[in-house]
Amino acid sequence: MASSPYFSLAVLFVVALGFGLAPLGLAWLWQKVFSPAKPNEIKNAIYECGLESRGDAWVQFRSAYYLYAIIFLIFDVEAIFLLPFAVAFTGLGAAACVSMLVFVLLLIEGLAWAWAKGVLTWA
Amino acid sequence: MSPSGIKTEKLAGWNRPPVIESDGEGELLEVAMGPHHPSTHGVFRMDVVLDGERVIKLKPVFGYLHRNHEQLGERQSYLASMPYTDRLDYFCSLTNNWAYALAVEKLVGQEVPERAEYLRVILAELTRIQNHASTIGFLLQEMGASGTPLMYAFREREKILDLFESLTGSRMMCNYMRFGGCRVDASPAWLEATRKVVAGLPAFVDEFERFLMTNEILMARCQGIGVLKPDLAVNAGISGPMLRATGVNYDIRKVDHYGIYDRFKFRVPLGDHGDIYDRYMVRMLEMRESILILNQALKDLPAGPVMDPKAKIRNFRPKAGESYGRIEAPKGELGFYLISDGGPNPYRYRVRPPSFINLTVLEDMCLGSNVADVVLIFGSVDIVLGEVDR
Amino acid sequence: MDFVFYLISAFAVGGALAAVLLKNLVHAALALTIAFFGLALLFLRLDAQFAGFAQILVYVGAVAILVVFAILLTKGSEVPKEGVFSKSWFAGLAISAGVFAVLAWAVLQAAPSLPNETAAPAVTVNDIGNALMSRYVLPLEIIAVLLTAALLGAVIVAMHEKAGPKQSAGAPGPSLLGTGERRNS
Amino acid sequence: MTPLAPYLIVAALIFAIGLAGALTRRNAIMVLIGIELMLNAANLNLIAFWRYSPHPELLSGMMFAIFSIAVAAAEAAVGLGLVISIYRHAKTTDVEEMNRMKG
Amino acid sequence: MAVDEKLKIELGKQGVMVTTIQELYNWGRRSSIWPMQFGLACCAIEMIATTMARYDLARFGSEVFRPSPRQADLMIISGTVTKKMAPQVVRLYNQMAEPRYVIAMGACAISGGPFKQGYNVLKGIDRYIPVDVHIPGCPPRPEALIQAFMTLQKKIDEQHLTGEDRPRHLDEQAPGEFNVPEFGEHDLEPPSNPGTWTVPKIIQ
Amino acid sequence: MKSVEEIKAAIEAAVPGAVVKVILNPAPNAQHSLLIDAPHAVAVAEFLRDDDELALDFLSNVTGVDFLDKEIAEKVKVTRQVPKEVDGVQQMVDETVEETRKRVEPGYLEAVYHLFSVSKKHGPVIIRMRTANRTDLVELPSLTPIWRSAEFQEREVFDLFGIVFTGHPDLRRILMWDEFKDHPMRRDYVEPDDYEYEPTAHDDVLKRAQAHKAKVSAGEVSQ
Amino acid sequence: MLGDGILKGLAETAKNFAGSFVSKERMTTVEYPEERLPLPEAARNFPFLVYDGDDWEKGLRCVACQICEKECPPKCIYIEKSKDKKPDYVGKPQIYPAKFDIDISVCMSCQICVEVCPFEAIKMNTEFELATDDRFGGLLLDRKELARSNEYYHQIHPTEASEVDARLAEEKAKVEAKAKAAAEAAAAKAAAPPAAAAPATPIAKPAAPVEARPATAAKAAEVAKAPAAATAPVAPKPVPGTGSDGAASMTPEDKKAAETPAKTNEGEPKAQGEPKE
Amino acid sequence: MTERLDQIFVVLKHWLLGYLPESWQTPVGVVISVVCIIGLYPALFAITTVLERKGVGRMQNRLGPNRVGPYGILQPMADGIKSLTKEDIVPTSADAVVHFLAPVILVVTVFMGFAVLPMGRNMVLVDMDAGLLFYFAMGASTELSVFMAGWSSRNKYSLLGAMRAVAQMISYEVALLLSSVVIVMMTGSLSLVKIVEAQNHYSYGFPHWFIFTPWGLAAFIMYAIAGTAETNRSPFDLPEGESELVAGYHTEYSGFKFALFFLGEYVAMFSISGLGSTLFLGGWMAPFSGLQFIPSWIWFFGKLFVSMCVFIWLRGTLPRLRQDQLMNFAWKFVLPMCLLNLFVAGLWRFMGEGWLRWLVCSAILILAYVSLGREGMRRQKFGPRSYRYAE
Repeated sequence: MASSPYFSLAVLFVVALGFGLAPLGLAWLWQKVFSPAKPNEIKNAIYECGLESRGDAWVQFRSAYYLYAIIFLIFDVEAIFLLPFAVAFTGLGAAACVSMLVFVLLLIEGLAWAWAKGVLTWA
Repeated sequence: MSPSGIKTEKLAGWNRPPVIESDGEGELLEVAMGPHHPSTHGVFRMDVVLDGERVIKLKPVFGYLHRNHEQLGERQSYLASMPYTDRLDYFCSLTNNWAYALAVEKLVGQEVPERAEYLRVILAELTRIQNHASTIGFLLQEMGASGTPLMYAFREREKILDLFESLTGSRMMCNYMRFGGCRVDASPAWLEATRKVVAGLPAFVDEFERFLMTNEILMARCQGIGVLKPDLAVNAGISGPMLRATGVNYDIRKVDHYGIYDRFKFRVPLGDHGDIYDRYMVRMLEMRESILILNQALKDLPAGPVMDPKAKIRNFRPKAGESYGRIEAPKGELGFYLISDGGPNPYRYRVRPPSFINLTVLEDMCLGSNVADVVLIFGSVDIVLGEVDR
Repeated sequence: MDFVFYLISAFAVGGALAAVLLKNLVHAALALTIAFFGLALLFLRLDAQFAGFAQILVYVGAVAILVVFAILLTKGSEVPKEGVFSKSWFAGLAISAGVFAVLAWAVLQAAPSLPNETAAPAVTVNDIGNALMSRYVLPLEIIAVLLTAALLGAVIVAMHEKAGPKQSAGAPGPSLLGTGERRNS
Repeated sequence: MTPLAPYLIVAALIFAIGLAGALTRRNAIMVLIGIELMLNAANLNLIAFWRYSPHPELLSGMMFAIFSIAVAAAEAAVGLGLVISIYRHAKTTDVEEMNRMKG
Repeated sequence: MAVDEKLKIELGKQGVMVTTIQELYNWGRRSSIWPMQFGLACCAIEMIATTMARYDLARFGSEVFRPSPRQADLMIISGTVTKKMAPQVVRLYNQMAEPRYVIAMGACAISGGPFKQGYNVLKGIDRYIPVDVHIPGCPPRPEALIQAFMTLQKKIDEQHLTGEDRPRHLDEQAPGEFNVPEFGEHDLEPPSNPGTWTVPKIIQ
Repeated sequence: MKSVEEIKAAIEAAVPGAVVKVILNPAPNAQHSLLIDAPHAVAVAEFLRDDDELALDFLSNVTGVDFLDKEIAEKVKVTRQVPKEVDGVQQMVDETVEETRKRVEPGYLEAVYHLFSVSKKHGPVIIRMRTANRTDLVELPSLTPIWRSAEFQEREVFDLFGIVFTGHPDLRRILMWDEFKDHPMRRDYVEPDDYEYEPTAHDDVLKRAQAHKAKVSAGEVSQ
Repeated sequence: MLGDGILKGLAETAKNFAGSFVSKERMTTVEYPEERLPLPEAARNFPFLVYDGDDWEKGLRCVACQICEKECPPKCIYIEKSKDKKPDYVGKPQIYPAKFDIDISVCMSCQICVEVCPFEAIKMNTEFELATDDRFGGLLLDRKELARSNEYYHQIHPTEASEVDARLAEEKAKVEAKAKAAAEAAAAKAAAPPAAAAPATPIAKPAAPVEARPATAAKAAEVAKAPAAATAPVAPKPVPGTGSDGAASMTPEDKKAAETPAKTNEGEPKAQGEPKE
Repeated sequence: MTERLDQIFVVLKHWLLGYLPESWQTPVGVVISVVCIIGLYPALFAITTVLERKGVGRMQNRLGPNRVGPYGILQPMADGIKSLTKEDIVPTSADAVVHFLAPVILVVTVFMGFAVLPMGRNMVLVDMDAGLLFYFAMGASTELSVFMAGWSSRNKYSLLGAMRAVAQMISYEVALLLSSVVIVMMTGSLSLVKIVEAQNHYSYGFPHWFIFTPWGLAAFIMYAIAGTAETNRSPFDLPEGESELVAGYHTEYSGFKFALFFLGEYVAMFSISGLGSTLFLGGWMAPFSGLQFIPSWIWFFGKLFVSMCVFIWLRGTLPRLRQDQLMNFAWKFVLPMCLLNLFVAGLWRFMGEGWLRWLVCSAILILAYVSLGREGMRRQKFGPRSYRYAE
């Protein structure tokens, strides 16, 4: 079990988590022991250039973000297929490569369509 | 007094900022930029309504540095206002001094000795160079260049400030000019130092140009952004490099021939697009012209007194009357309007601040552009809050 | 050994539960990523390394982002006042409980016949690549078509037609800098 | 080494949770989240069956899972796109209200 | 770590542990003063000049001008605080995380300076928030700002971690919030923070 | 460039009914100005801007000026009947007496506009407008529709002097905060009592200091 | 091509980076507390009071004429006149400042006080390291803190100080010549009380009948001669004497101005009733 | 001897483990390696911040920090102590839990990437078959933490900054992935160790790094651009673009939470640089066969150092792009170039050995670069201008 790569990853995860939490804990301890936190209304208000914050920040965003996210998702998924192909690439024949070419071209076509449609233009 | 009950008439359409409509997608976000904001040059504030990242409404808010300059000017003697003018546009105290001195000289018909005129030109042009360099530095800072251009600009500015200090005694608040001349004379050593600094300036401008001019990011961010049309610019009273960047040939040094500017050969660079890049480039080219003027002025500087012996400094009581004197300050037309009732204090003391009036079109330039551009457009106007709010 | 499995399972199931139960949508989405992450760990435990990492890449990296964007786009950060569960929540709960009961029963019934231990398969990415390029080349192309179609479809659906209702900044509203706006402090 | 059954139980549990979420939540995005959970539970089943199958080297279950991930991603993109589109018109993500508006 | 001998002896009474922590704490604080990116008027230009190549405040580790008050330690009030700006300044100060320091740079920030006779000028920011170091000058030279920095560092060095004379931010009883004045019809309300500021009684 | 009188004539020719008065400036620079009447101001301004010869397209400066009510003491000769004993008889007799009469000449607020021409490169032409008094009729027409540069400057004049510019698109306070009630640049503005300890108290500062002290001792203010 | 402008910029920073190790031109930092740039002679920060000789109190050139106080734009100078007199540098009995405060937390370093001073008594200091945490204690400078010797003045502004010294010497010579002439005339007339122009021969005279504080009282013993005027509590015209014969450096305006404030100040309420709260 | 030096850390670890019982050796070995990684990179972070501040200072004609400790090297320690003892502010309206978790998750995900990076010969925590995929899977998770930070603060600047950051990161993530796929195509493995070893030959003393091929160079440039954007560094530092968004997504963070973001950013830089040098610059290989006597880990960290210097250099020089330009650049320049590069790589393999493939591949790439660049400049409508003067 210890020789499994996942064990190393788990240890790394735990230690990294500890690395993140330990100073925060230490800072918390410092606040408890020496430097009392003094939260108050103004301090804990939202910073807005020295003014009182007005209006909620959680507003409805524009769909531009979403469109990019869609294309990103599609390309991410593409990468899932592209990577095994790339690994096997050295041993593959031309036919397999052509089929991958078709795969990629189909997606490029989607990208080109989106480009032409103006999806890739930031609002 | 409340402005209620005032009927608002429909205004001529073309000189109003356009109304930008949201496309209804996403919610509008009202963001205050300033008074404490890293890129508003101090305490300026813009209330911005964003549609996504596009600005669809922008209201400048002033007054966070309103220091009652005009009222102080009316309560104090003519002389006592001179150091206050230093604090108007605190980058260019010497040109402020000059504008005020000019207005008072106009009020009383005071002559200025030739050597003093030359010194004024030298100092004003040095001021212009350091102002333009810093402005460009700040503009680049706002563009996110982590201070390097600003550092180079300030490196040069420090050299010029050293000159100011060794002549006038102070780095920024020079309080140097007087009605009828200048306070102290420049020593030969000072002139020598000035010549040396001026000789080094072209190399600095070259470096600046190499560093920035063809940078693709700079061009992409500045060109075609914040376009100002010449007719609107004139109608809105825009002056200085900002006006010239729209292609309008109006330089008060050439128009009014105040001081002794008609003795020097220099050209007025003009832009054609009126965008940020033009404003930036006009300043860049003006620095070169200023160096030309400096070289000529330093060559021709005559000997003589720097103060008209007949000039009165204290107990100065101009006869009743009024005068408007203006000069081409680095930021635009800087004017002083004085009304004298014969007393020791001006009855009315008014500053025509170029920065303030140049902001009139801020909204027009910003509407419809990206919020990141607002910062740049604002930076390219080149304002100093001390002058905007007075 | 089982301890790890139970830990991961608890992680995944807890994440899923939280994703379904949490009132705040963004919290739910974040809990969802925890569930995805837990599932990915289960994949890893099942020696499906590639699938596990692919799960993290696609779900934690992309789908979760998509979900939170969708939440922000529909102003879903706030907890609605009228409650988050539908009026017929009881029926839904009953149905899903039933489904679970049936499935669990089936599994438990079949449990003795299910394999307990098999040798860990040595599958490399290279094998997956080869399989993909040989046996599964047709599905691959179909997936490409599907993805492209999804791209087109999703973009068309989500894209904003310009003919939407106009909302002018000058329109009367509580704030947004209408004239007469007073805001100094 | 954990036997197959617990995986299946976990998958069933997550599936049921997803189903419950999809059926009880009002928000359309939450419904989609439930569906995603269900699909993932199915994926877990696929992988588990593959792992315990007599011929894992054939990769059937694994490939299915990978394809399933792709399909689920596409589903999420389109589904959420639909939600956004509906929201834009109806200004709501509430499934019940959407139902009402239909009639 | 320029803690003088006397201080060390005094610290000795508090125990070695606390002393070490205190030295480390003070050293950390004094060596890493991040000012807030905050300029008001003329002095702001000299403040910028201080960070520029000639004077280079970075040598003291203080070039990290943070735009957000949350991450800043030092507020350099560089210039005239007008009445219109005062509430914002106080609010920003309130929004800074402890420990926080204030340098009043230049005549205007200390007392209104040349503009103190004006109707819109606050006569010294110490009416509302406690000021650690005052720098006179109009504007002070960059060197003066650096010197003020060193004065502040010295001040930090001498602060005790525990005990009666510990600085304000370590004291639970000391106020952590300062009233933000409101705009009145003629003047700010209130015209000063009574807890922070009293007119000094100077016998002539 | 035309002289002030010529401009006056041109205006009167172009804008019927406009009343224009030349105000001479005794200073050596001889920047005379034109006092125009409020009702025709916009028309006059439009003429000044659009006239081909003047082409005053550039409004440089807008200023408010406050002239206080003036108390004028003048000696008037008054004839009145005074009872007088003339020849032992009480009689009303006309008598001329010199009497000092006080008359209050109402003050006014003035808006001054400095115009230049960018196209013709001449200027300044100064126009001014006056309000009728300082208290109730402090309205002037806004010239913002003609010159955009007046937008902020007129707001400033409104803020500091209290001249209400009718027709201004967005007349709000610009420099002071919105809750502020006074117009601080008016010459009769009373400053708030925000006395600060000053070792240098002089003159009016000292007076204010003393007033403040009195107030504090009376318990009206806290510090 | 896309990117060459960026490369040019990179080259420029690289040049500066490399140059900073070799060239002074490129490494402009002056490490302030250890290294300092010499201040230019004209540099100014806050005013100080010049005194001649060794005793700051005796040697103060200031005669409390209050011109600077009046002309100071931000009004940061506060002067209280003495009620007695002491001889000035030419030996003329003069009023001196019983109190001379400058609030440098207000001062705007404009140098107008120096310009208007007819007595070369106030000059600009170059000292700038004045940061303090004590606003009133540290920044309100009184007479003693303001006083600096003429040598110090020579040190910081050598050229200007020499000019001033020359001017003063000239003036003094003139005054002495005049006094000499007067003395001679007096001697000719004979049996007259010693002339006022003999600073070296102080006549011990009890302090003027004023409620002087200890310092003043102690000093008052030294305050010499001053025939009749010293008895008057406040000199009605402190300036004209000097003003009329110290002509060399003063324009007529200066002289007139030197008179006016003195007059105006007489009418003003005495600033002693300073409110303290 | 060189062998020894090269393996000094490995040998050291085994020597240490030798004192432990058999069953403990593996787990403790893992823990030691992990602790080394997590101790090392924050230390490097500390050094880098000083280097950056001093380096940028030098570019700006000034000295930079030099007072705290000798030559200012203790500066980061002071900053750390200061941050640790600084008050921690959580705004009232913020989402406290998410606000707390965001920096922790960022740090964790950033560190996870190092698991698969070989830092020297035999110096890798896990050599996984799907190593590169793991790396990207972890990289993808950082976006979520940035979003969490911005959203939970409930501050307008934060949220805008976070949305920008996420949009930017997802855009460049695609480019990052696709530019490294080329390398995988050539090496036939996702294992980073194998990728390094695939570059382990020299001809005439020069190494066979992938950067020395047309497709490799193109991929490297695209990788460098995408990597810079992925770590939010100048000129792509918009999310923290303080000129308009104050401090971006960490506006509301104070104390050590902010320091963790700061640390996360730098460690991500190391990680991206490390991966970059592994993929394109031969990882821990020496640049010349004659220099192989120098230990491998020195080469790896040397390459890391050089790439950090480049990051710093860029930061000291360039202004930042605008959001739309940045997105356009990602989708309309970098992504097409990456996709094209896939074909070029395929072509490279099928054209066989010989100079022709060099010529064709380079020609295609240069042509594409120039035309895409031109097209971009034309679309953005910018270019040099000339100016007129009035006398």
